[in-house]
Formats: sequence, structure tokens, C-alpha cells
Amino acid sequence: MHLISKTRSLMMGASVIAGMLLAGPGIAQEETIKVGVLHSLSGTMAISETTLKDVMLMLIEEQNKKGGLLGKKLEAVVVDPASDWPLFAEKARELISVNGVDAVFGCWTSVSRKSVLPVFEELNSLLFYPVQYEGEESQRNVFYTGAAPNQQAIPAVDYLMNEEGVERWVLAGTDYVYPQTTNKILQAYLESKGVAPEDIMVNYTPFGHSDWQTIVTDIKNFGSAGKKTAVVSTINGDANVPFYKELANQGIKAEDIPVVAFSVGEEELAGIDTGPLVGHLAAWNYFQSVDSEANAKFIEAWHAFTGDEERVTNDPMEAHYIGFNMWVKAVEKAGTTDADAVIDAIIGVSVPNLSGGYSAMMPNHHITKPVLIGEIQDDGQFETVWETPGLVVGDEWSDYLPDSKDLIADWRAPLSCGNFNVATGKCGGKGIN
Amino acid sequence: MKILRALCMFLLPLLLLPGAAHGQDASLGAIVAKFADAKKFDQTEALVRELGATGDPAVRPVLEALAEGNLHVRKADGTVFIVSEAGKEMKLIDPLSGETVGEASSSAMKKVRVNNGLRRLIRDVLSALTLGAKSANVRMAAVNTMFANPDPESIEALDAAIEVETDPAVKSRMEQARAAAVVLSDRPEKDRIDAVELLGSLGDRGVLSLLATVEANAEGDLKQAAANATAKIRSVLAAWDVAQNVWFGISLGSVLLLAAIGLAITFGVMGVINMAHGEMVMVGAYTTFVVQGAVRAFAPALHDWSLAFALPLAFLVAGAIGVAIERGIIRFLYGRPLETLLATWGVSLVLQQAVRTIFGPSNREVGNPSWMSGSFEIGHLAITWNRLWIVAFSLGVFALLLFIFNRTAWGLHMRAVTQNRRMASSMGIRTPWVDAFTFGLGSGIAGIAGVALSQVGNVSPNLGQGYIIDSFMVVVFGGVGNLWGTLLGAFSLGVANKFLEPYAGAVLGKIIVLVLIILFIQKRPRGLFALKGRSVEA
Amino acid sequence: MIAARFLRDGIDRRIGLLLAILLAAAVLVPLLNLAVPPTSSFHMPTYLVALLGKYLCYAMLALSLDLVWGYCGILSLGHGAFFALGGYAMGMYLMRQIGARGVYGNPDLPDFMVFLNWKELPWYWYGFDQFWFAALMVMLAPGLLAFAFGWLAFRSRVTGVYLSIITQAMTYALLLAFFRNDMGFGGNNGLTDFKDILGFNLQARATRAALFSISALMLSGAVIITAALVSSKYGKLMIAVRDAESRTRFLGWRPENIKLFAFTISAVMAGIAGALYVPQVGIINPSEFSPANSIEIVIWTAVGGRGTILGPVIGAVAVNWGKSWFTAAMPELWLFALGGLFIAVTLLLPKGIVGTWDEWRAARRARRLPNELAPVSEPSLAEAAARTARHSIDPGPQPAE
Amino acid sequence: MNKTTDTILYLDGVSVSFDGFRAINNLSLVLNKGEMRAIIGPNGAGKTTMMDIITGKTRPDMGEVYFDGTHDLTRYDEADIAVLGIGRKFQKPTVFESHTVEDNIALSLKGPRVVLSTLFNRRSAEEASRIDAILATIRLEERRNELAFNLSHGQKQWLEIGMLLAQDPKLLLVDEPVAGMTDAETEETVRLLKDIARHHSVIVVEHDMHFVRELGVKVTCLHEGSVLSEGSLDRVSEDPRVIEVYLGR
Repeated sequence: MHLISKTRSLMMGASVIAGMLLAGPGIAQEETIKVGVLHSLSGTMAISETTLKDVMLMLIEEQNKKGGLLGKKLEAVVVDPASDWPLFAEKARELISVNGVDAVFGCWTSVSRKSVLPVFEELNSLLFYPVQYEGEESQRNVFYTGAAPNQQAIPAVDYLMNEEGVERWVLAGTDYVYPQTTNKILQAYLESKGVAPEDIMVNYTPFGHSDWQTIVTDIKNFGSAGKKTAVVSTINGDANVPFYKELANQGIKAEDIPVVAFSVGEEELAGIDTGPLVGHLAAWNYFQSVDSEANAKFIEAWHAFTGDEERVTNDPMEAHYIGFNMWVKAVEKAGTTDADAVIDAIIGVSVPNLSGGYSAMMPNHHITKPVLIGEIQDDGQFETVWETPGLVVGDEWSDYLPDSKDLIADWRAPLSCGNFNVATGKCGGKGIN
Repeated sequence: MKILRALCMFLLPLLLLPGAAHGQDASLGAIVAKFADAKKFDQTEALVRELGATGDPAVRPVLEALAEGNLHVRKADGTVFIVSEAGKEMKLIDPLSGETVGEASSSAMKKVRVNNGLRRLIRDVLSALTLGAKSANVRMAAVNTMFANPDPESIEALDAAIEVETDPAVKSRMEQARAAAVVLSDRPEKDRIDAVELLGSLGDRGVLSLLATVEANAEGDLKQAAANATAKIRSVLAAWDVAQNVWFGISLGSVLLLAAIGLAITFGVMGVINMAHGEMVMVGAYTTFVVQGAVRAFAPALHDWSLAFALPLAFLVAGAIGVAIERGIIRFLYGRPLETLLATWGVSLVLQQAVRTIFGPSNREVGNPSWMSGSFEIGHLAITWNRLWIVAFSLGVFALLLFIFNRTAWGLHMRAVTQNRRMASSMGIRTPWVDAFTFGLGSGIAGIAGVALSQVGNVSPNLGQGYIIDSFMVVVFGGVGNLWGTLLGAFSLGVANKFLEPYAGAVLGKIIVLVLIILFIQKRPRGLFALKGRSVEA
Repeated sequence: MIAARFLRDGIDRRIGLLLAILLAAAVLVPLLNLAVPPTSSFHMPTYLVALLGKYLCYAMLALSLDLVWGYCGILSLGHGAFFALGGYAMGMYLMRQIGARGVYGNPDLPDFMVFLNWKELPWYWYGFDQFWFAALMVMLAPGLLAFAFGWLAFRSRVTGVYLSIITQAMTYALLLAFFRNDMGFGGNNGLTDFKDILGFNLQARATRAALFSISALMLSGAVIITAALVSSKYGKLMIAVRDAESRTRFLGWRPENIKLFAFTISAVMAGIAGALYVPQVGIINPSEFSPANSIEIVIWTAVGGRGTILGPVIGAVAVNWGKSWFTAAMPELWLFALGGLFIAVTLLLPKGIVGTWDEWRAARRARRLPNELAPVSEPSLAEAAARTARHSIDPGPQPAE
Repeated sequence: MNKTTDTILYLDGVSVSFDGFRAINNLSLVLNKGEMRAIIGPNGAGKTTMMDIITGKTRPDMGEVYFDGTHDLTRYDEADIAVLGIGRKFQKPTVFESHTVEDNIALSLKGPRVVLSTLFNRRSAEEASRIDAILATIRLEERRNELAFNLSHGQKQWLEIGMLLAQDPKLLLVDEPVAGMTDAETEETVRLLKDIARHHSVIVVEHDMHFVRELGVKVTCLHEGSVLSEGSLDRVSEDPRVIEVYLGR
């Protein structure tokens, strides 16, 4: 008995102390609206995500200068999920239930998003996800402000086909879900455009692949068949630097075999000498070089905030810019930060993007964006060589995959469904249950 | 169509050259001035054509500047200049006369935009303009373009060019280009068979699809000749593929060797399970980054030498950190190798985060010096300079280390201390310092490995993590405590990897290599170069 | 049987306390979470329940490593692989439980297979719709891998760092393999989006609380089994192999069999820990196989004190709690703190928290009873090991063996 | 000589080399049942390698090794050979330092070596009395509950000999049993070994000539991996070749 009572008090003490310590960072003096920032600051993904944390801090600071939101100050709660996927879920839960944030801006990899999805669903909070991804998802609590495959990959392929006359394709990617899905979509798309299967080469490499000699040689050989060849690269993060270095050294010039990348932005180029890479392409919805007033202001603010004139801006940063402003606007419209009210209010909200137009939140929780194709310049920037005439609506369920072409998402009442099957007229995929 | 256009460019100067006079500056100037109004790529394209059609060599600098993105328009008055960058200010050069006419801030200028298609066009136009040019290199480039895009209608032009060509290499290339064109033409079968045979003897991959087309469409002897030629090319290429895999394997092996060789000392010789080894490589790479930055700022002319400055510095910086780690942490842990794992893991976390704090989390740019850029070919084997240098460098480092160990007093002390420290100590060797310097040597070597590895990979806070596992595999596979084992281990793993990759793919290839290591260790539980001998008890 | 005998023979006091705490937690945590109203200061938030549940799984994992490392001298740098395999087996069951509720509504195929255009379920997914089968595989998959691996390695007398490095190669190879989408385990994204377990909604508070209790009970079971193993004659043989393998062999014992048994049991234990972990965190993905994760397990064990039963449990909870706290409290600097902690523990508490406590207590007892010999009890093994390590080994660098 | 009768150990023409170095070179040695033999020889003469061969740790390149007339030792490994009845004491005393003296003996006791059965093993009364007897023989009864770690160097040597006794082997190989012992301890060890030799065959490797003389048994001198001289100590120590290579002039 003695032991038990001792244990009980111990347990209670432990739980109270743990709770206090864990809650520690969230305790604030006056009442604020809290915004969670869930980006890895250490581990493999820190390389990309740290910048997004900084941009969120800047956006929140600027909003506070404008007087905050609903008469309250905004407060950023930053945590480090350390590129550890289960830790993302734990930290998301901590942000929502311990710190009481009203919206979370975060995640980069698909797996981190998948890891936190159930948490946002269970605790009914909001996640703004700023990175281009493979699509095939639409969730009530998540807003996808990055590009879906039709907002990046397909326009890029169109450009190469029409403007550069490419007939032979290398689809090179890192072996994970985004490249696999994107390449599946592209393969179906190319074949629908009459490209023969033997003119498509698909190649996957592991994460952080560093020895590209064999693959670059293969690409060179594949491209020496007389037809104009291009590489569509879904190679991820770290593997890009050695890939481009090998391309440059083996003398593959953009005029001969252009490489169009979906994961290489200004931030990644900062680590490479771009002299030999001039003319290789990337497809995004934003480039730092975009000539618009909003962009100039944004870049100026960014340099002032970081105190570093060299810091570049990139597409996911713009996505956060759009997403944050959308959230602010939706909260103002709803008059509350309550998740359900914001989810209802945010659909149709339209805010300026950085390329001189407006982006709107669609009922499928994806946004409208222009698609830009840029060529790498020797100063590490991109120059837009082509852009879609209008805005492209993010298509969450690809029309080029057999199982998803009948699906749509619409989170407005009365449908309120993320995977409505137009063929069967039922919500829930094939609608069998 | 494109080929035809190229052909026009190609023929024009040949025909017009004698008549072309320099009295056309005025009209040239008018065309160049039009770049100011070219808003779309197709307008620019038309202007490039127009310039090319003049056949005037004076347009070369204009076109070259355009291709490099150096043709700018002054916003104020719409005048076109070639610019060269000098800090924030730009030097303005008159496009035709080549004289410097002033300066302007970059914001006052607007670039004439180019894309891949334009650059390609400019390249074609330039090559056509210069086929008759004096420099053999320029003619070679032009004829290479023709070879890659054979067109029966260019046969006569080539014949004419062959007549007057004096450079044997260019001449034989012209003949090959002609053969490629002949194969596609409707010339007599005899000529075409000869051409097929000439092409077949080249063993070139580019010809393969051309001959395959012939084989598919032709009949009789020509089909047979094409079939023979393709078979010949394929067998030649197969042999070169093996050579290529060996080279790729050696090159991968040299990277593994560089990554592992410092570990062969800290782990192999001293028995410290040094998890911070990768971070020493990282420190070396960041030293290179800093040195390059300093060189760029203070002595841009020495850029090509920056690696030479970085090497000793990287050795000193990484070595000093190594000595500090040894004196501060490791020396309390000798004889407890597993605890060194724990402490050095902690060190590696701290170093990573330190670099992240100082240099930021993203990749840093370390440029290749010019002598490490590009590639050359031996037969059908493309060898990139940076890989070749790294192979040479890794062997150099290995030889140096071997020398230090076997031929110097310091090496003798190191071996003495690791074999019997009590005896060594009683003979007057200051064992603590030998320990510290041995660890420093291992770390310093890792640092200079970082200089080399910055040339092929990322320079980021995660750099070390990418190499650490492979390094341990190499050292253990080779046999702990044996430098030769590390050498052989690195190269055999590299070559094995590269031979598996074409068949199994990069991922599966790596998995197979790992499984092979596991199985190999069953066969030789002490690695490749284990010392046999009387077993030591317990 | 063996456990019963162990219980009958009397439990070491501290292990008893640990068991009591675990059992109390198994009862109290759900109670404080479910029955106490959220307004009460005694309410335990669901967040904390999930967190503690995760720690308990880690503690069990660390304990399984301690069984082979602390007691048998096998430093496995690949224990994360067994944990992950157990997790995947459970994840596959949870995946099949989703049924037609996946986004594509395919009743047979998990979502990731649908969008990769797979037409039918691969053969190795058969049977995972049954809980009993999955539960069996949770133990069999890691157990068999460990058995096969150990059978090869221990018979070939691969020891020391060579063994450690090939265990690392094993988990690294598995990491790469599971990353491959063609393997049919969901590639990088792994298995996620689980709905329910045995019919209970995974997001329900009651399910979470129940999972916590099960974890606490399973950990208690693992503690009892480990303690029983260690105190049996077999346990003495394990320690004998750890301290003097060739002596054991020359006495006629087969160290390879002794190690193989410990390694297999430990892998099964790690697998169970993984299986409990997955429903609580809601995802299993190949990064669990990453060599760095396995090294972390070693660190938990070392921080707590290896060769003790209490140590790994304390180490796993303490380090992870530190990590949870640091990552929120100082997101930019926490790696300095964590790295510094590892260095400090190695230098200042070479035998871990528990080992150092034991040493200090032994020293105090020795001062108090200068003429009397202290009675020998289980924890003093750690003391002896500590002193062995400190004195009997030449304190200079030695080539790794 | 007939290897199938009377001999406990029979080595004929055994050679082994490591990386070209011949550690054992055409070594032949025969030990009769119940005999105690002392082996001497300079460092590197192959004494320990010979023990390695007998106990299965090293496999000879050629030659025959028979135990108890019938067992070809080259076909067994260490554990098998230990079970057959050969016990070995190492040069450096090797005991289980984290175990008590008593447990050290208990783990060595002759019996089935099935690992799984040790899970449920309980000590029988017979085993307990056997342990008591051995502890009495090696004079460590007082310290039976102490960790072996705490023993003195000499006591560890005895404990290891005790562990050998517990194995109840037919042949004991004892490597330098008195290294690092005081004179009194050496005396004691001589007595102990003589005692053991009454029921067992023993091979003792030792440098200490005084100790070898005390033992008073037949001596074999090894040099460069083969037998240099064999016979009584007096005869061997007068052998000029032995004096040349070992004892010194």
C-alpha cells in the first residue's frame, strides 16, 4: 500500500511537471492568436525547411505591424520536428493541444504530411502545406498551397514538347512517392500525346544519391539516338548538386539535352556553380526574378528581416505567403479563428500572389496559380521563358491515373467530400461501402 | 527544316565570302538596333537569322554576347550594348566596334532574353559563319553539328569543303559527316555501302540509330552491310562499356577511399568508433568554401588555385578540431571503444548544429577550378577531369599516409604506442601527444578529403552523415587497422557497385553490395586483410 | 514458468519498484485521462498519454538492446530493424483494417498500391487482415531475421566492431529496400492513415488510453522476462560470454548458441515494442530502419546504464523526454544540448545513470561497513563491470578488434 | 607406438604456419594416460600454438592429433573438445569476473551443455557438494560469495584451475600457472597440481625452472615449433641444444 501511494504521488508529480514543462514555451502574457510553425530545423530536411520557418516569422511579424488579427497579436510557436516523421505527429499534437495554436504552417515531405494528417483530423485544426506534391489527396483540415502535378509537371512537358520539339524523354527521379506518381502521370500523358514507350526512359535513384556517373552516361547515350531528348527530373534535394555537377562535367549542355526539374529552386541553386548549367529549366509557380511590385516588396522585406542581401526567395515561400494571407483573410471574414468557421470561410478567398495576379482557394482545398517555366541563369536565378496564359486550378485527383480520374473533392456543403466519385455519385472512392 | 536552314547558313558564306565587304556596318547596326524592340523569342530569332544571313564576321561578337546573355538594352533610349559586369556597374561596349563607351548601373539596363532554342540557333549560325574560318577548332565544331544532323543535301557542300580542308582531323571528320549524309541519300548502292562501312568502323553510338534506320529500310547488300556495321559497333561499345564500368568503379572507389582513409586511422589504428568522422570531412569542405569566398573577394585571379590554399588549411582546421576532441574527450575513454561511439556521436551532433548556425542550413557553393571542369575522351570513354583528379588525389593521400606511417619517426612512434604503449612510454615517447597527433592526423586527412569531396557533392551540414556509413563499411570490409585493406576495400566496393548498377539499378545494387559485405564478413570475420597469427586469449 | 520462478524467488527491490510504477501507470493514466474532467489539475491530457505510450515502447526497445549488449556483449547497431519489422507487421494489419475506407475505396488494396497502379495484393500481404496472423508475424519476422543473421554471424565468430558494423549494414540494406516503392510497403511514405484496431477507433481517447495500458503491461512483462532470464543459469552464461567468451567455449559451452538465443529473444521483444509503437504514433516508415535510429537506441541504453534492467528504461524515457522538451523549448539549439548531454554522460557518468548511482551507493556502503563484506546482489554486477572496465583494461588506444 | 592404446594424447607430424611463418613444424608428442608432462621452451617456440591445436582453436595444416586413442581432434571445435574431456587454463588467468567464485565453478561443472535447458536449471544437491569439494581443493571456500573480480592474481589462477577441475576433464592443459605468484603460492600450486595429476593427465607449460623441478615430471623442450629434447629435467637441461637456445650458457 505504501508503495502504491508513493507511486501515485510520483506519477501525478511527474505528469504535472511534464505538462508544465511541455506547456512552458506556450505560456504568454497577454491573449494572442497562436500560429504553429512545424518545419524541420535539424536533420536532413533542415536544408529546405529552415527558410520556411523564417518566412513564417517574417509574415507574422508583418501582420502584427499591421495591427494583428481580430484585434489580437499573432504569436508564432516554433518547434523542431527534426526530420523525424513520427516526431512530426507528436509535435503537431503538441502544437494543437498543448500550445493551443489555431493554425499550423508546416511540413515539406509527403511523409511528414501523411504523418500529421490524422492528428489534424482528430483535433480538428488547420494545416497549410506549402510544397509541390504528388496530389491524390484532399483532406478537410489541410490546405494545399503548393503545386499539384497539373500545376507544374504537365505544363513543363508541354513546353518542352511544343517549344523545344522534344521527342524522347528521360524521367529521372528519386525513388519515393512524389516522383513515382508524377512519372506515372507524365508517362500516361506522354503516351496519350503519341510518344512511343521506347522513347521514354524511367530511372529511379535512392535518396541522397551521390554518384551519378552511370546515370548521366546513360542519359547521354539515350540522347544520342538522333531525336531531341530532354530529362524531366524529380530528383530530390541533396541528390541534385552532384547530379548537376556531373551533368556539367560530362558536358551535357542545355541546348542538347535540357533538364527540367520540379524540385530545384533558387535555394538549391545557391549550392551550385550555375555557370555550366545555363539554360536548364525548372517549372514553378514563382521565381525570385519575377518582375512584379508585390515581389519586389516581398524580397525587400525578406532581406530586411534576415539582414542578408544574399538570401534568396523561392516557390514554397510564396506558397506560405499566399497561404498565410488566405488564412488571415478567412479569419477576418469568419470573425473567429474557430477551425470549422475558417474552413467554411476560406473557400473562394482570393489574395494577391507574388507574380502579379491573384490566387484563390478552391473548394478542393487547392489553389489557383500561374505556371512559370524558367531557365537557369549564371547568377543562380531563373529567367521566365514561358508562362501559362491564365491561372491553373490545382487538380488533386489526376485525370491521367485510372483509379482517380473519376474522383473530385469539394469541401463545400452539402457535398463536403474529399473523394467524391462522379461515376457512382458517392463519396468515398469507389463508394463501395 | 532546321537542317536546311543550317545548310543555307553553311553555303552562304562559302559563296559570298569573296564578295562580302565591310561596307555593311550601317545595315548591320540597323539590325542590331532592332533587338531593342524584340519582345518575344521568335522576334529575336528572326533577327539572329537576319544577322547570320549577312555572312559578315562582324556579327560574331554580337551573337556570342546574345547567347551569353550579355546583350543589353539601355532602358532610357533603347540603345543596344554588349555589357560586361563589374560589380554593380556595367561596362557598356558598342556591339559592332567593340569600343567601351561608358558605364551604367544594372538597373538601367534590360537584358535581351534568350532561351535554349535561341542559343541553339546562335550556335548553328555561328558555326555556319565560321566553317570557312581560319581556326580548325571552329571548323571542327561546325562539322560536328553537321555530323549529328546528316542531310543528303549537304553532300556537295561537304565535298567542296573537303577539297580545300588542310587539317587532317577536320578532313576525316568531314568525310564521316559526308558518309552519314550519303547513307541517307539516294546515291548508288555501292557508295552507300562504302559509307556504311566507314561509319561502322567508327564504333560510335550516335551512328547506331542512323544505321539501324538504314537496316530497317534497305534491302539486299546494303541491309547486310548495315547489319554487319551495327553488330560491329555493338561489340565495340560492349567492350567500352566494361572499361567504362571499371573507370566509374575506380572513381567511386576513390571517393570511398577519401571518405574512409581518415577513419582508417582514428578507428582502425586507434580503435575510436569515431562517429564524428563525417563531420571532419564536412569541416574540410566548409573550409574550402570559406577559402574560395576569400579568394573571390581578395584575389579573383587566383580562383583556380583556391583548392591549393584550401588543402593545408582544411588539414589544419580539421586536425586542430581532432586534437581538441582527443584532448578534451577521447583520452578519457581509451579502452572503452563503445563509449567513444556515444561521445563522438554527441560531438557530431554539436558540430553539425554549429555549422548550421554559422553557415546556414542550406547548401553552399564550392566551384570547380577550370582544370577540374569538363571532360576528355579516350576512345568511347568519357573521363571527367574532376574524377580523374580525385582518383589521383586519393592515391596521393594514401601514399603520403603510408609514407608517414612506415618511413617517419612520427609514424614509428604511432605504431609503437598503439602496439605497446607502456613500453613506448618507458622508452621516452610522450604517448599522450602521440595519441593526440594521431587522432589529429586522422581528422586532418578527413579534412583534406572534404576539400576533394566538395568538388563532387553537396556542401551542407548533412554532408558528413552521407559518408559515415560507407566509410565504416570500407574500413571494416578491408580489415580494421590495415591501410592497404582500406585501399583495396574502397576500390573493390566501388567497382562492385558500378558493375551491379546497370543490371540491378542504383538502389538494388547498393543493397546487394551491403548483403555481400555481410556474407563476406562471415567468411572472413576480420575483413579482407586480417592478420593471421597466434590467437590472443580471451 | 521461468517468470513464475523468478517471482517466487523474490525480485530485486528496484525492479519491484519499477514494476509497481508501471502497473500503477497502466491503471492510473487511463483513469486520469478518461475519468478526471479536463478542468481538474489532475487530468492527464491525451497528448501526454500518447507521448508516454511512445516512451514506454522506446523503453522496451532499449531493454531488448540491453539484453544483448549489456548482458551478452553483442553491440547491435541494427536493433531499429527489428523494431521496424514488428512495426511494419502491425502496420500491415492496420492497413488492411482500413478496408474500403481508403481514399480510393478499394476494399482489397491499400491506397498506395492503387495509385501505383497495382492490380492485386502481393502474396506477402496475405493473412494480415487477421489480427492473430499479424501478431504472430510481429514476433516471427524480427525473430526469424535475427535467428538467420545470428546463426550466420555467431557461428562464423564475427565479434566486436565487425559484428556491430554488419548489423548496421543489415539495417541500412533494409532501409534502402523498404524505401523502394517496388517492395510493396509504401516506399518512403510507409504505412499510415490507420483507422482502427480490432474494431476500436484509433483516434478515440479510450483506445489511446488502452494502448498505453497495454504498453505499460507489455513493458512490465518484458522487465520480468529479462530479469528472469538474467538471473537464471542461462543469464549467468550470457554474462560469462560477455566477459570471457573463449573461456566459456573452452568450458564446453557453445557461445554461438547462447548469443543466438539472446539475440532472437531480444529481436522478438524489439518487434513487439515496434508493434505497440505504430498504432500510437500512427505511422511506420522506412526511416525507422535508419542506422542513426539504431545508434540512438544504444545511446538511451548507455545513458541509463547498460547491464542493468532499470537503466535502459530510465535512459529511454529520459533521453526522449529531453528530446521532446528541447525540440520545443529551444528548437534552434537543441542539438547542442543533446550532443552535449551525450558527451557529458560518457565522461561524467561512464556507467550511465543507474550504474553511477550503484557505484556511489556501493562506495557509501563500503565506507559505512569497512570491515564487513557487502552482500552481493544483482546490481553489483554493473559495479563489477564498471570496475573491470576501468581498471583491467590498458587505458590507451588499442586497435579495434 | 600404438595410438589407440594407453595414450591420452597423440600428436604426429603436426605443422601449422601463419602467413608463411611456421609456428609448429613437424611436431610429434605423446602423452600417456595419467601422465603429467612439463613443457618448456623459449618465447615463440610454439607452446601456446600447440595448445591451440589440441583444443581446436587452430587447425593444423597437416599431421595427426588424437585424443584418448580414438578421437581425431582436428575434426572437432573447442566446445566439442572440452566436452570430450580436455580442459585448458590460459596464460593470463581468465575467469568470469562479474560472477561470484561459486558461480564460476557452477558454470564449469560437468554436465550437459544444452543452452535451452539452462533456462530452467536448478542446482542439485549433488552439484552443490561437488562445488564445495572443489572450493575446498582450491582453498577459496571463504570467498565463495565474492566476485571473482575481487580475487588476487594467484587466487584467480587457482579459481581457473578449480573451474578446470569442475569440468572433470581427462586431460588438463595448464599454461603458466605460477606466473606472477609469490613463492608460497607457487608451493601451494605445486601441491595442487600434483594432487590433480593423481587422477588426471596433465600438461603444464611453464618458464619457471624451479617450479618445473618441483613438479618432478618428464619434460619436453620445444624450439621453433618442434621437439628439441625430451626426458627428465636433468637430462633435458644438460642437452647442449637446449642450453644453446633456451637456458643460456
